[in-house]
Amino acid sequence: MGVVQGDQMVLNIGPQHPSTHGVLRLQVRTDGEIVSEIKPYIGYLHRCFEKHSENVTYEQVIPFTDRCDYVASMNNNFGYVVTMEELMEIKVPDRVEYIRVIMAELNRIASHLLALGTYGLDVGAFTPFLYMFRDRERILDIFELTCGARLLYNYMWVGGVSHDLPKDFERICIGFLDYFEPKIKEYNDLLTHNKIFLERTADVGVLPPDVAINFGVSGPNLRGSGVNWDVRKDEPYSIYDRFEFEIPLGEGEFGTVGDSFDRYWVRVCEMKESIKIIRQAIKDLPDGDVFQTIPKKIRPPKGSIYRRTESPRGDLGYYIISDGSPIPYRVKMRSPAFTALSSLGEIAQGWMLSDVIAILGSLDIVLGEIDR
Amino acid sequence: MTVDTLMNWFAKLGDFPELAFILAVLICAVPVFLFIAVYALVAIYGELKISSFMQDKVGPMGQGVGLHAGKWGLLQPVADALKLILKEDIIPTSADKKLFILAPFIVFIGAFIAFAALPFNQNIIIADMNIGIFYILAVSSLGVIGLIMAGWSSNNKWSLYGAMRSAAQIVSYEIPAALSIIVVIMLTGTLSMQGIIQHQSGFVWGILPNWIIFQNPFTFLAFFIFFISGVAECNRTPFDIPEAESELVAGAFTEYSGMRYAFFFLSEYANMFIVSGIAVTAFLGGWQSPIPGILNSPAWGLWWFMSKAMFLIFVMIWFRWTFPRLRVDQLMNVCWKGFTPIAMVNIFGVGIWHLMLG
Amino acid sequence: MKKYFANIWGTITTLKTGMGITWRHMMNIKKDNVTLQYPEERWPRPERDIGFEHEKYNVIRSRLHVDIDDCIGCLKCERACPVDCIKIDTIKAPTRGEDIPDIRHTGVTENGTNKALVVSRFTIDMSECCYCNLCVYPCPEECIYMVGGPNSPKHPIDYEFSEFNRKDLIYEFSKPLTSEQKSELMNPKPDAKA
Amino acid sequence: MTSTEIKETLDRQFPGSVIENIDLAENQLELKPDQWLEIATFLKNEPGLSFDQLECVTGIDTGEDGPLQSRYNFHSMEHRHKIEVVISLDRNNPKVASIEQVWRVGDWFERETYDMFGIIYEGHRDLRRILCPEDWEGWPLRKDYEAQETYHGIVVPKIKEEEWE
Repeated sequence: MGVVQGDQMVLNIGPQHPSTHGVLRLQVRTDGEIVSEIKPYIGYLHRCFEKHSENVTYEQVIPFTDRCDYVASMNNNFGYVVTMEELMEIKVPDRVEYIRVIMAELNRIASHLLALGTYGLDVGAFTPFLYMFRDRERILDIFELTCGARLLYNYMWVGGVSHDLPKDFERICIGFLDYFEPKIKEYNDLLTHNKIFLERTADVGVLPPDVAINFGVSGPNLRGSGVNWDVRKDEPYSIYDRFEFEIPLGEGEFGTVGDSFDRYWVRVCEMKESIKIIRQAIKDLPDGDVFQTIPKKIRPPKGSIYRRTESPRGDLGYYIISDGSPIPYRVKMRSPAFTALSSLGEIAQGWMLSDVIAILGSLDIVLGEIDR
Repeated sequence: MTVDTLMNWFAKLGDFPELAFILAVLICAVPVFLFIAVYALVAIYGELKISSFMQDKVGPMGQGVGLHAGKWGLLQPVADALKLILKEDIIPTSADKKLFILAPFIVFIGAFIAFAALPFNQNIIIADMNIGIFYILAVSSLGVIGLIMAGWSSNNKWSLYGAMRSAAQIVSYEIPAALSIIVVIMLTGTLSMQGIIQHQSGFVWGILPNWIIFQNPFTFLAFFIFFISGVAECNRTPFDIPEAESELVAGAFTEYSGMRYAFFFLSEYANMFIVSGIAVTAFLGGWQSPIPGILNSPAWGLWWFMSKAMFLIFVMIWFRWTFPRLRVDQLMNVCWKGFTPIAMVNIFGVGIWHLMLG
Repeated sequence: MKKYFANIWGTITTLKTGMGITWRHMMNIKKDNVTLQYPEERWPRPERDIGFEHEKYNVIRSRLHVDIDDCIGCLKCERACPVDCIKIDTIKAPTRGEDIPDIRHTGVTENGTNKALVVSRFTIDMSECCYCNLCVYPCPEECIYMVGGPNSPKHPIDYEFSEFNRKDLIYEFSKPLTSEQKSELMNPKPDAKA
Repeated sequence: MTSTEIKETLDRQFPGSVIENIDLAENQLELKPDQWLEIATFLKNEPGLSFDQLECVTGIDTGEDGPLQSRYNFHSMEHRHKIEVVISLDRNNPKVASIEQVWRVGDWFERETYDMFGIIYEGHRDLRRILCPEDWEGWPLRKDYEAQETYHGIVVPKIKEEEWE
């Protein structure tokens, strides 16, 4: 008499699946509903960003960075131009810095709205998703007003920005913030504090802090595990050291520190902090010419640089090597979602199939950035 | 319009009982089928509109027939139905063909024959059996077999997952539902649907209609347990794990398309109506008017029954567009650790209440 | 036991709050509705008071437009394009800054530059364009720019420029030249030179 | 700790492992590939260094006949200092020890570098291509890379054709 043994089944989630957030394939070994092993397969959206960059000039790389993390294009542009300016030792005017911070933080809100909305969708709540998209549209309207594009902006340039702010930008932006701030409470009532949602997320997919650091997880995912690390605070770039804001950390309010709920909750709190930053930035917005420091020809000196910035998904690093020509020798993008996804196999092991979807959603991956 | 009346009428014409029976059943079946079809269109339209309103949009709209979906999008469900009928019917090569074809019909039959015992008003009930409510509970779980057949025969892992989940779910949630119905049977002392409704005439507590839900606090609880278990039996959010689209693509229906999928769709809505129908009959006074004594003619009875049922269907739709989905084990927890013990205690509670105060 | 009932109570209250929110939204749909019936109603484009004259400069990026009369064929936009969707061919004009009425070529741009080249081909493949706006800035004559939105006199409904055929998305901006005209330009007759 | 101090610590612990290279910036140090795994473990576990986060692994092709480089960016959450390690490898036989088991994030980073540059990380438990298909030929980010003609019968486009038609 042997022990009754269940057969294990190999299940392919994706590449076409409603909740893989793009084209991702998860090879899942399941025992009934329990998942015993997960192997992510990526590369379905590989567009050779790094190879492309070696064949175009420095300013032409910016439209390609847009398309890496298409949900937070402004932050991608920001990271690239900050790195380039450090390499070329350009000091941009204050107005440009303020505009960039406002745009980056607006885009952080937009990106988090998408992340939270799709997370609600992953656990089955449809309506919050549409509410959040409704508000995200308003942010995209602001971007359209500013630079004419809604999704892929190519707004920040090395040494400046492509368009100055429209005349009544401040009024519109403050109007949006006043509209948006109470909405966060509505989302919380509708989704966050919903008992079913708490049951689905609290204590699910716990990512302990040391594992998170070891896996290079960054951004809200890392802070959800309770590690106080935010590039904006700890390695301030641009003018983030001028603003007062807090770094929300996961506290394990309803379960263990580092569970899916904490990662979700950190994002909700970060939206509030972003609102704070935008309000301060709009208050201090100086006058000035935004085009004056844009170099005629971008020809950085020979050398290499690695710089990371805080994108909505985490530490977005650019490794740029210049050989003195107008074409980059090598551009490497260290994408935060890439490392976050690599940890999925570790944290989602032993959970149920439904939890795997919930954990994947809580990591907030964007496949465009993972595959580049 | 009961089968019995028809058979008696046929008996007057001549002595052919078997043929009379078949004819009577057929004559009853056609209107029921038409009713389900029309009701499904209305329910789909309602679902589209209600969900849209809840999500800050207006749903299907149009500026008149021929443009888009007609006035207020009224033609949208018709277009949906047409699309489903005209779509190519795909049977996967590796599917078990016979079971694959059979499954949607079994699911539909399970929902369809349950309509036989639903009392739409004082007269319209196809068969007023003396075990009516028991019959409905029995046949409405027939659909599980069809779902498992669908999941198994599709030869698709997602379908299998969905089928297994839905089987476990439906079988489990039968228990609290049945336990809550026992409360009703205890109070009314009959299994006949019309008998249960007739028991609920008059007043209770002075002002409230004598519906079972208002008779004592335990029956009030029993109604909610029954209704939520019913929602679970219909596989609707927050209990829609069998077809959880973000996890299992479409569960047991993944491989179905066209007409066969339409049958699953139809039976889902039919099931919703049955659950609402039982809840209305057993707890909300069926075709009784909310103000006892007035507006109690058969025509008003139909109106009351339908409006009560439609309200419960609206609540189901409301649930669906508000809540996230439960996980499989949590679903079972809710059933076995939440509903079943409470429903058990409920039976005692109702019994004691009835003895002490009734 | 207490926890058990607290759990049930928490479930009921939080679910009730959620249902209240959807109910409120359903009831206030007239006020809250954010969608428009697309072909009948159009989304009002954001007001873009950016300090320029709207007719001349429009920030919205919907489609590229070239004022071919102003183009001097300097190829700067072609070089700036990261996806190589602009293709320009030029032929040396017989005389710098002189009109050639046969092919409707104007010799002087709006800015007063004398054109040395005839642009025989100026093609933009909008299906490849990535709307990055990089070609707009290097142009010395400001003749290539993005248009769109209701302010645009050139393409009033620009966000709807869908086509049935992919080839229709290849825009040709240069004045059409027959092959004879082309060869005539390339091999100018002696008397034209004089 | 400043990068010079880190350099000195490493030189003390592993004599002769640090290569002087004037081309590199201040926070970069070049190491010999021989003892890399030991050095990496030391970098992580030494309390004074405690580089617990591997930020980035990238490969660089230094040109025609130059070596391939594998570069690592480390960061310490505890001390908030960072260092970049450069390891030059022979172009024809690029092999270096894998640090995948020291920093788990190295798993995918090394796979990516392998995918793009063909640097073989010895000791990596699952060294496969990650972004390109598994049967893709060549190492795309090397400077002498030429794309294959066809892939499963699909023509790999190289230079865009002049005419669209």
